[in-house]
Amino acid sequence: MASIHTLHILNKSPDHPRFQRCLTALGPEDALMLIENGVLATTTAGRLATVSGQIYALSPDLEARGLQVDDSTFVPVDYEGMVRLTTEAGQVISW
Amino acid sequence: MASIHTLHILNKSPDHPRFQRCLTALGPEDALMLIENGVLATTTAGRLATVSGQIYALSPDLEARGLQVDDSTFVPVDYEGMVRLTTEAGQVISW
Amino acid sequence: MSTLVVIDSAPYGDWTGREALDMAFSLAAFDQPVTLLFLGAGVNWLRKGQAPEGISQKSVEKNLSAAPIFGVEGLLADGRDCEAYGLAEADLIAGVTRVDVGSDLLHQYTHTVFAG
Amino acid sequence: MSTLVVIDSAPYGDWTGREALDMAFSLAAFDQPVTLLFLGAGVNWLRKGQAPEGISQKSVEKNLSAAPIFGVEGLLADGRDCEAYGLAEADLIAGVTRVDVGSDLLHQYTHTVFAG
Amino acid sequence: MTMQHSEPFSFTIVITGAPYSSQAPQTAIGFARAALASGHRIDRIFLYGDGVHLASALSSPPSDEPHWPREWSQLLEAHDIPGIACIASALRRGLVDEAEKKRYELSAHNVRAPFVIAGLGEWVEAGLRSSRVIYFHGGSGA
Amino acid sequence: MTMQHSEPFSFTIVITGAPYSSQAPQTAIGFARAALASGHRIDRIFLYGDGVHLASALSSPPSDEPHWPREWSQLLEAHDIPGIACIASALRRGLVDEAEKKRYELSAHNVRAPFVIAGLGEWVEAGLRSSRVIYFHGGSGA
Repeated sequence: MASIHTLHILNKSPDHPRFQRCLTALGPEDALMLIENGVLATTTAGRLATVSGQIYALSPDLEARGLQVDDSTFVPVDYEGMVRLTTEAGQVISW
Repeated sequence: MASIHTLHILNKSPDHPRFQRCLTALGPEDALMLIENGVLATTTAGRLATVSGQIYALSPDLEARGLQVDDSTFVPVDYEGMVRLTTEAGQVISW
Repeated sequence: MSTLVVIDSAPYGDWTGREALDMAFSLAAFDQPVTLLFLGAGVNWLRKGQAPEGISQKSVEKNLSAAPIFGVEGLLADGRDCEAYGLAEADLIAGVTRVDVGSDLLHQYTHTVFAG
Repeated sequence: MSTLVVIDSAPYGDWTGREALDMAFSLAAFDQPVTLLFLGAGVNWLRKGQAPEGISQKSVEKNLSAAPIFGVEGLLADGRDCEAYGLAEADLIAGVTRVDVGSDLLHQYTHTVFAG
Repeated sequence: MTMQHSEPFSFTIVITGAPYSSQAPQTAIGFARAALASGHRIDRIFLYGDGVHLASALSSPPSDEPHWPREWSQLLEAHDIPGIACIASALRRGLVDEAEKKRYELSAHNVRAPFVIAGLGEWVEAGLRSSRVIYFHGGSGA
Repeated sequence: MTMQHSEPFSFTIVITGAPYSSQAPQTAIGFARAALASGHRIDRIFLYGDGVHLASALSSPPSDEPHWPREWSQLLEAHDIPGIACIASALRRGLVDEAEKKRYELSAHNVRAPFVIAGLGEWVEAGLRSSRVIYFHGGSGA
């Protein structure tokens, strides 16, 4: 497994100013973890097009909002998977 | 004094999604009252360019944030002035 | 008097929308005309197939389906926002009317309110 | 360990920024390296001439001027956001460094935190 | 229509933002004082959502900061204005009066007089009776 | 690095969003349970800003909704995890323990055990001691 420099946890909907700000702060060795309203970004075509690192989405939040995701773009993870990502990343930033 | 159809009270900073939404909902006979973080829009050039009605800004909020405004674009009003506007408008919407 | 209650925040992430729904249901319970309008991220309230058991919340989809029964006159949604969030007609719960949101719409109501 | 405390909400409208400042001052009080970064509407913290008496709040400009004394290592502000809010160099309080905010900046700190 | 000739208005003020989180209670009190000074009536104050925290009897800000719950209580008492916190918003958020304390067998009550707890019916009535209902929302952080 | 070979981590969880206003306490408890189930340690929970409302002893949600303050209290007690509400955030927002009740001569106290009130020093220490400090913020409405 490739190591993650920084895991960015994003709980804001794509309309929120902090959403776009998080994307511009993502480095090439960083990963993005969408939770809560952040998972709505899986429906807004193109909003995440600039992200070169892996994008994860919390599955209970996807299911709550009635969203199915394309596994080739978004990796659904459960709470255990989210915990694992926080241990694999060098640091974690919650937006 | 020209009558105001709807007075829109806007307390969000220009970065907030509800800010832009309020602007698109402004009719030609409506007026805009900037309060709290909304008064920051007096500094963001062009953000209010589409507004055809009168724009008011609450002076204690302007002063708090260190802002001076161009009176030809923005009419500073105090709390009494804000009260008067709510009585002069046919209806009031707080965003 | 007729009231437009606006929901512009996504479901489950915060309580504003639920409290807006309570406002709409209260108006209806007192026989006051009321319509719900979904804007911005709020249009995600209208997506079919919500299953919030995994986050221990109650389905807002179920809450909303009770709106006509309680006497809420309409469920409106901003058409462009539906598109932005990938909501085609087939993805929406029943009874939603897509609209253009501007002063023409708002001027049809005597009150327009947000819950927060 | 060095911490970047981020303020991205405007002063006076909410308490998040004040609580972020408390975090920064606490770190400094315990001799931990800390830097403040102002982003988005948060850059309005840095405008000279704030006079919040009319809204019965304490001046955040005064709070901020104490930052170097308390041991906060730097006050950074996103350059583009300063421009967007009409903040030229002369409008800023003393001691602010304008920066480009991206992964290069964040990677210089072991922790990056928001207060809410 | 100018102020000189206009009838006094009656206002209901709805506050949905919490003190020490949003500016809503401050702006609302500035508005309320100005409305009273201009000869208008305030029918009631209705606290909704996070706004219910304004009715806290336990809020204890530093002594050099305004005490918004106390300032609001004093204004309501001085002008005999009813202050109502929405029951559904309040119970979830841990604001309870003596009756709710007993009903839910809680250890304490914490609603500051003269605020009382009541349902959204009070808000519906406000829309029918007051000439204007003015909302003061939170800033939502951005 | 895979889970099988990694050492257990120690976490501090910081919650800045209130229950019944934000999803933060819910997501955080899902994360906390998963961390414990994965063999990691949770050093402490720190409530900051609006997050302090999670320590309310008086929160009374409808019986068919989760009681987040109670669920959190039970988790903390079951695993002997310290739960701390920041004193400055708590006092402003009307969350007080017995000591603060006496000091400020208030009518009641309303902090739910095992939560205690303490200063930001606890948070500073968390940053030094825990392998990870994970923040759960409010959604800020948008």
